[in-house]
Amino acid sequence: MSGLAIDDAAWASAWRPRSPGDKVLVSLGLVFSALLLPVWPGSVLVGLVAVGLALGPARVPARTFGRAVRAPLAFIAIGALTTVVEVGGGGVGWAPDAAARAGSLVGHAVAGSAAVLLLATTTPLSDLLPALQRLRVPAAVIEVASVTYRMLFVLLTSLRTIREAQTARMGYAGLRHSYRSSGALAAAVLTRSWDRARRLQEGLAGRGLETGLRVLPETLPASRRFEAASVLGLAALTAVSLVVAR
Amino acid sequence: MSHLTLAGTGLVVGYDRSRPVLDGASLTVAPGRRLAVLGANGSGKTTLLRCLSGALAPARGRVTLDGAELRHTRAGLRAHRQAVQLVLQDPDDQLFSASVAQDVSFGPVNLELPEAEVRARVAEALDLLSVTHLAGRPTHQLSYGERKRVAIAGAVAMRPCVLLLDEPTAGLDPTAVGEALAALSRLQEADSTVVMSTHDVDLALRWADEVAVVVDGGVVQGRPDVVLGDDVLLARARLDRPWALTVGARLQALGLLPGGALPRDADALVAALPDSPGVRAC
Amino acid sequence: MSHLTLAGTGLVVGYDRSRPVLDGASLTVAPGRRLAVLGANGSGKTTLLRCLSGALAPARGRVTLDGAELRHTRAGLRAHRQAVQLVLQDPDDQLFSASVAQDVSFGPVNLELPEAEVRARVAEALDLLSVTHLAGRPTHQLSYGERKRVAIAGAVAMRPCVLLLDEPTAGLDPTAVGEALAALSRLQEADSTVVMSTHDVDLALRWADEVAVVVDGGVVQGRPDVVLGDDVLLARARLDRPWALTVGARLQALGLLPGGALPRDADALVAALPDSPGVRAC
Amino acid sequence: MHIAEGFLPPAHAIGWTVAAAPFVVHGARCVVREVRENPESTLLLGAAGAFTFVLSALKLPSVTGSSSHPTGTGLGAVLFRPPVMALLGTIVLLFQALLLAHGGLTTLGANAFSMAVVGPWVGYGAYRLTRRLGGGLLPAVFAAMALSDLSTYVTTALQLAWAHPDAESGFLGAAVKFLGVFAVTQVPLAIGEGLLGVLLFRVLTVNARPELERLGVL
Repeated sequence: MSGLAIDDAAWASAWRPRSPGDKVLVSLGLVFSALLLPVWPGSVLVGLVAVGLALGPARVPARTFGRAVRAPLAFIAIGALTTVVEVGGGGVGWAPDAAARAGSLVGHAVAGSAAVLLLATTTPLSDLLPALQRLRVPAAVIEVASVTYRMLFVLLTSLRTIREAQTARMGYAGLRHSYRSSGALAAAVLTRSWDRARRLQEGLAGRGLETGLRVLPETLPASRRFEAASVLGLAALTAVSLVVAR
Repeated sequence: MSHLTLAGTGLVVGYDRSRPVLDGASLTVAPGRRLAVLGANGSGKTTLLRCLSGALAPARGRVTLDGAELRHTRAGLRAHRQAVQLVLQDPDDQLFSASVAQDVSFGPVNLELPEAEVRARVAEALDLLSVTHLAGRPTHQLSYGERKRVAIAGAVAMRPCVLLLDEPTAGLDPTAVGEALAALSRLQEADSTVVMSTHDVDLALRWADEVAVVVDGGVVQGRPDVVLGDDVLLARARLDRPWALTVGARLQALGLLPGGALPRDADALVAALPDSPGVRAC
Repeated sequence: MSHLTLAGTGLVVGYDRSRPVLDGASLTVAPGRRLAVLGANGSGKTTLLRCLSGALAPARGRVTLDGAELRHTRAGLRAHRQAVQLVLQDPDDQLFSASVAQDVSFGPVNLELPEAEVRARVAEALDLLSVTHLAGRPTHQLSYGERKRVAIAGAVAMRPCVLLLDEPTAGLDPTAVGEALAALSRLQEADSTVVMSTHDVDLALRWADEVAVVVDGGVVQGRPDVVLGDDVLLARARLDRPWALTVGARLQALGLLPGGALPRDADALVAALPDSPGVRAC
Repeated sequence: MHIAEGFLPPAHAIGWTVAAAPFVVHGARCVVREVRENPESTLLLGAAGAFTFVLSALKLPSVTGSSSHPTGTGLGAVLFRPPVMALLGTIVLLFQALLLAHGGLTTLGANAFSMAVVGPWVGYGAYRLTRRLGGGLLPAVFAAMALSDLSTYVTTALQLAWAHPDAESGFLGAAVKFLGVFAVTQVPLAIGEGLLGVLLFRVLTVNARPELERLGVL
């Protein structure tokens, strides 16, 4: 496997054959709902729906999703805590509405992160990048990003293997050695990236690189039913949130 | 795909170094015949293939396709590449796309073919290399052997008359080597001429109709059993004599194998041995 | 360098995937013996070596050095790495310093050895691998075969009791393979136990005192001519039968080779054949 | 340090996107022009993007015990110039959001502003200034990498303070809080990243001279 759990999940997801546009619709709809709707019950509902869709119909492994959700949690916790600690003339203390403010911030952030993850764990980046053309992102930029996507796995493998080789020869025993090894590792991966680019250029020349990196677009047809269900679901979620919040 | 004769004549490459990599190398790729290009690491095998493919312009000498000389102009190279394709040793040097099918489509799309034709060629190439089941898989999840076959499919989708492969079996286990050779046979049946470079003399003897040994900047071309039985040449080329020739020659001298061409692999040799000793000893 | 017995028992790796890579693999590396680990691509050869070297902690099972179990703690790994070194297949993954001598010194310097001792170890390692003449050269200017030998020198400078090599001959031409094998023999004479992984069955038969075939997540260990003559096992492991066993067995049946162990390579086989047919046929 | 999804109020998310957009669009124009002239530079730029992404998987040991990831944008700015880094940095941030769950989509603009715009420009400025003042390559690289990391962190802290001002002491109080909280990890990291740069360039000047010359660094 590639070693990036979210990417592995995206390729294996039951939603992989769905049109990226459809998945962007439901995920971004949820992201905006998480941001705009009142935290109770809006964010809670968004979080539940995102997790439910990912683990249910999209069949993303719960372990992968759980681990991925944990990544931003440290930032969210420290950030929220910092916000509600008050620094005033009287020293440090809790803000008067600490619980509510922290709850709101954590709610929006966790729900939003879960909604982004729904997209990330069901849609490989390489499906998403061509869709950026509709946002008038130039083809050259999309091609650069696509090469980035392909090449990062090659370089990630190099990074891990070289680090393992360094570790075997005690490269990370002690702080000073660790820094020296990290510097050498970064330099090795950087020169490797240049070498890769040069060799890829040679490798592709025979198939006509001079006209750019055009390939046959993959057609993942949109589903009207899926889109209608997404819009209706998002509308219902909004309605419920607004009614309950009032 | 018509059959064309690809040839390099008096190729000189790397003249600014003290010793040129190729120094007057000549090679003829006869249509429909299996040619193995042999040589030690650094002998210039890859350089020779790159010259023949048009990827590298030799300092001197010429590359011809049915007598017509390759010109290193945009149009000249474009025409040449439609007839001759080179597959590099490391598949990661050729796979730039995350999706297998898209990577294979790169060449046909650049030929400005209509979409239906591109799809047909991709499907055909994936089928010839037996990798149709990988079409939807991301490149970075494939094994080394799978990536090698997909890289070959990318070249095959250009429907070349001559397919040049640099070490297509390097790093593959015996079963994967067998699968790769079977795929090359299918390509031949689909009317491509296949040339592979290797330093595995046993494989070359078994597979090739003809071998070309790259040595001291030149090329010695001929029948596998003759060229690979020439110990002086092999020593100069830093290659070993195939075991089948060593053992076969001895068994022939003992009268245990019939005269003429020696068996090329273990199974053929065992099959050619008499049922009991001394039968052919006369 | 004292001789220690390295062993893995009941190793399980990759439990969260549908099929584990290793599923109860056990292997004993006897001191001073040449062990070849055989297996198809993706069979788990490399994973096994990584477990034995301590680079990978198995989900279950244990790795022992003279009976003492390897603990994946800082101190445990430190001690293990001084005794066991793994050389990876791609030399470029191991060469990260500017010059050859600098790269080989990486391990000894990290061991905080005095400078004179570091110098001595570097000189010794370069000498054992016959690459002393390359000491001052930048690593990226070396040929593939040279890079492979320098990468081995880097591990040798750690003075390991057991040296594990992943495919040390892959990608090398016959002469370079010969040089690599000669270097491994010198290491053995310098009291290191050498283990190599390969999928070249002919090489394994020729070189090893003992072979271990990685198949279906387990390991079958034994005498080369016995294990590599087991056609059922070889088919399961996606390996070929060495030609010398196929041809040798037939010649033995014909009475042309003496009974007992079969010759392991072409020269030995030719030498063992009678001067005229039928001599041993009785 | 990336601002997580949902952590910025909508107005701020939009505001920072608008603020970062001109820089990213300018970077995209440079890239489009470059690619039109040399189609193969797509591969070099993609490799640079991949390297920047992979660098964030490099764990830097820190004196405080915790380990952190370098941003790598200072290095990118020295090698590929800030306009290109504005685009590559944004691509990398998008990748980090979708492949690693670091950062977010509505916070992409704010993160791009701090990491792909402020960091590279400050780093590049520090690099040019050090070299003009007669500093050698290595001090200049140290300054570029340490200061681009530091300025990214300061910008992020200020963005957070602006979005979530302290109830009593307002923006300033919040700024002090956020700068203080994240200083624990970010200041050692900035120094660490500077050191990493020096060690990296020491190897590069031997192993990759031609590339550095081509990029105009040597």
